[in-house]
Amino acid sequence: MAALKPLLYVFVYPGLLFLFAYGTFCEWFDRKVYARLQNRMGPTHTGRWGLLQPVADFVKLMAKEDVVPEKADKGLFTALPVVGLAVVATAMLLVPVWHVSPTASGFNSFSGDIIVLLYLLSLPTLIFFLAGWSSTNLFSTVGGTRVLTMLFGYEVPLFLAVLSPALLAGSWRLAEIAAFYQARPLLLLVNLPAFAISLVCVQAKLERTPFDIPHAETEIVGGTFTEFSGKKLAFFRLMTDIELVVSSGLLATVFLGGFPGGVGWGFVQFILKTLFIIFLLSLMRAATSRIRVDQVVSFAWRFLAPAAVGQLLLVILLKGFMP
Amino acid sequence: MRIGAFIPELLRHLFKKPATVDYPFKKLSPPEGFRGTPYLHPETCIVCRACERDCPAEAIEIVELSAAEKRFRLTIHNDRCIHCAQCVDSCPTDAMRMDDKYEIAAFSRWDLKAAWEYVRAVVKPKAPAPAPAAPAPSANPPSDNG
Amino acid sequence: MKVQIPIGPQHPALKEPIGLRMTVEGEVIHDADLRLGYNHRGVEKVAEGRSYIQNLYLTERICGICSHSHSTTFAQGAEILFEIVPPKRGQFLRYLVSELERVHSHLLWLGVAGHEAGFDSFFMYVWRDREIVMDILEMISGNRVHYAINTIGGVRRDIDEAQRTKILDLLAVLRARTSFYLNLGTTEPSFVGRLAGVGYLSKEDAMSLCAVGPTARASNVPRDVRKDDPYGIYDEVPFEVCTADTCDVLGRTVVRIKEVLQSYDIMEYLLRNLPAGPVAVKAPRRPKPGEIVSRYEAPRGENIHYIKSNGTDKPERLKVRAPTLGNYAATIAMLKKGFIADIPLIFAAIDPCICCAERSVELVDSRSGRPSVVRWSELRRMAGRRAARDSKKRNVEWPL
Amino acid sequence: MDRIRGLLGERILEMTNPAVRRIFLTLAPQDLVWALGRLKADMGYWHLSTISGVDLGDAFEFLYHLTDDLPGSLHVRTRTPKAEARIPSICSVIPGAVLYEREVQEMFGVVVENIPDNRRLLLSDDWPDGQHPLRKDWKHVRPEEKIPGGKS
Repeated sequence: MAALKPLLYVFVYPGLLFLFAYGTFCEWFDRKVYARLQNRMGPTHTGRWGLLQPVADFVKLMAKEDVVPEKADKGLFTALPVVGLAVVATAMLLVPVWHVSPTASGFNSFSGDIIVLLYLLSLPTLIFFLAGWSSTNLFSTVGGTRVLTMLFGYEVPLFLAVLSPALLAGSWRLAEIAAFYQARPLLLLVNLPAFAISLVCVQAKLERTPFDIPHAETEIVGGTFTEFSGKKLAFFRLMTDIELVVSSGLLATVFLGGFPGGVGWGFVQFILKTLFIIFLLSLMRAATSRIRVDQVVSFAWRFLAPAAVGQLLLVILLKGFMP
Repeated sequence: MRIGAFIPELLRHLFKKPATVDYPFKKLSPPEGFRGTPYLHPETCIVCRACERDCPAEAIEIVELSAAEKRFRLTIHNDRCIHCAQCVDSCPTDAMRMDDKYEIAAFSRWDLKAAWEYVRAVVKPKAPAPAPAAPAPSANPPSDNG
Repeated sequence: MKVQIPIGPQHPALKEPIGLRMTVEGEVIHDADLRLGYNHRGVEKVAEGRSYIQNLYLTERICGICSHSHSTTFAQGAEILFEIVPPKRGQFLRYLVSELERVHSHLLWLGVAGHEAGFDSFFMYVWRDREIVMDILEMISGNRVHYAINTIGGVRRDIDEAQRTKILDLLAVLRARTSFYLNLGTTEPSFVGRLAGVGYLSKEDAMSLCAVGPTARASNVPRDVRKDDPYGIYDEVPFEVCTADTCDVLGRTVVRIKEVLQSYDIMEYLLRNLPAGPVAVKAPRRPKPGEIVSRYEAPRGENIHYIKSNGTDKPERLKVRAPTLGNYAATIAMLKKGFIADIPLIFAAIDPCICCAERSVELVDSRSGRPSVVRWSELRRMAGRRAARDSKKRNVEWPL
Repeated sequence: MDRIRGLLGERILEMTNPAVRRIFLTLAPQDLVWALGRLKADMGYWHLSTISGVDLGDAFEFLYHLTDDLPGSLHVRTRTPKAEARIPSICSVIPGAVLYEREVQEMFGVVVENIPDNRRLLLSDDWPDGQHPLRKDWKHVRPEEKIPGGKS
């Protein structure tokens, strides 16, 4: 039984199976909200309310012809989607869903897992860059460089913003941070600026409008994904969906007090809180226009980074006054 | 400059009825006077060939089947038709009309051709013959009926 | 490292094929070159073999968006050659449709600009409200795109009283929405950040490179054929020429939205003062020999048709200059020193209508002169052969 | 009109005014650049709308449609024999004319002297040399339309 439990974690919950189902659901939710905000319908006909549309897209892409450019680095080109999927799926194991107790640590919850999780979330960016760079297409190359340029903009503010609640809680373990805020919900208000900053940064990390610069279709066609097709593209899309789930799970853990309450209630809380964050991200996507890559970097360093540092200072001061 | 200037408008529409229509399942009806596909009323056609001559797309073809019987065949090549309704305007006897169909795609161009075989009608034009159609019917043979 | 990026002939930023070749260094464009000719239909040659009434529909099909403008330009010219004057009510209706078309074209452009800047919500909302104009046009003329309302000597359809009041009501709705978009387009920071300062075209350049339409007006060149050379009813309708002095894409956006607002004024004037009477006069079949230049302010700029008649029922020569062709030279100037991210916006800012600009020669099959059906497998083999032949000629080598 | 006459003087071959606000002016090809320069500098005719060419049978006629801020437009006409068709480039006066000159060059097969850029504009790269579609003797034969399938 003890050996079975990790396997269950990896394959069923919160591992691959759950992630696939919930990731596609989140994509559906995002698309539907985005469409409704624009007074459109969104997916309607695949499954009830179009719920199966992302799944149908995935299946269709899996069945499509897979083309590898002649000049591309074939090994890298093929490996990247799989590695990317593995990375984000691994990251999900660290998000403290109901199975983690705040006291006992295990293979998926240990001191410092917030840092590991943040690093695992940085990896997809590098994978996108390599994907663009390895496909040798001009548009992909431009997209790849844009990915890296943006990374230098948003990564530091994101780290600072996510670390400030951890600092206040005095722990580097996600489960403990969540437990700390469950005990003192009012302290969550202190972190509201950091929450806003990290929402913007996560939006940039997920490459959604206004930060969808690396695959801005009107400028550089498909950007990093121009040359990807078939199964590889399907994997990349699934990877983006799962990254959306993981990042919103991380934000919900750190800023919204985690998911207490055992199996049932904790699960419901997980769904509600992540959907709330995805709703905010969708709203941001609908309300803005894409900006230029130079504007991203200057925006991040002129506004986001100072704000994140200010938040950190606030937390340190508060911690000094707190008993 | 106002951050999030669009957000109130967006949220206002979140639970409104969508502006789009679930097309193949629900359809909007075209307004009155919609120019759909031309069709012929053979009872009133006097074979003046005004439509054939004025058709910008050369989509109307009139063939005389039998001179003695005054039988004609009028073919509308809907695969070429540009739905301008000039034939309706040119027709002196109101024999050409437009329906309001708008889903007129077909799998083969042959399925789009419509033909009528009929005997020439002897109908007096309602109005005194319209100016463009004034010359004798066969004075201006169509350049080519392609 | 200088890299040549091909934008087109097939590219998501382009709605019609055109070849733009950008030489970029990093994200900055150093040089731009243009290749036309992917969209030929040979309208000018074909027009020589068709009667005037057929040419009316042919000119309408020069462009899909400003279809009315070309047919009106042609009809205006032909009416002078035929020596007829359309009745007042017909003229009012003709220019009512022409202003409706301007509104629809500018709203379309506004949505496309939003889309090119990645502002999809803006795009969706603008196009939703553009449907109102399309519905009005469909109600008046019976079609959404090719209105075919013109005939030589007037218009083909009349509107009744109920339609007139309905259009006035809908115009009020549109006016409110357009003001909202003007406000939104100039206040949303991410959108303004994308538009302001992009695609600079100074007044001197705009003049020497013969820019037309909103592109010129945004560079503070008050050129508008409706004012400079009033045709039809424009000498009696009060309106203003909108200009901006920012010389960038933001200026072009503002000019277009303001023009739309002016168009509402014109349309309300036309509808409120609609005279009674017939809408068309009969035209003879053959015009007098002669020549005429007909000018018209299309949504994108000045349309000019040169018609030469030789006394038969077919024109001797029909020369069409669509506004987009006049703006290409200016576009090249605007693109230089811009960012890659600005290409779609700058290019879209002239509101290019490529099929308008290229209309000269019908291509059957340029290689062999006979139409041929190529099998899919054959096509793949040809593509493979071509790739094998051309792969060494690639001017960008993999740098690592 | 009188101002134009005063400005260009003897070099005007013909000047007509067939419609309201339309002036047609005929000049010899060699006077073109000079005349357009004078018109631009002194009368403000800075905008070239387009160049239209007409095949008259044994000669080509080119019209330069000019406009300015004043109402009306000026159409400068020039003729060149078909056997040796040459017109000067006016890009030195109006830089935006290059596209129209390229178009005229390939459509009529006229040599535009000193044109800054004489590549093809509209015709495809593999279009045969010496074929100029808008000449009257260039006939386009419409291929017979073949519709796949058939009435069975």
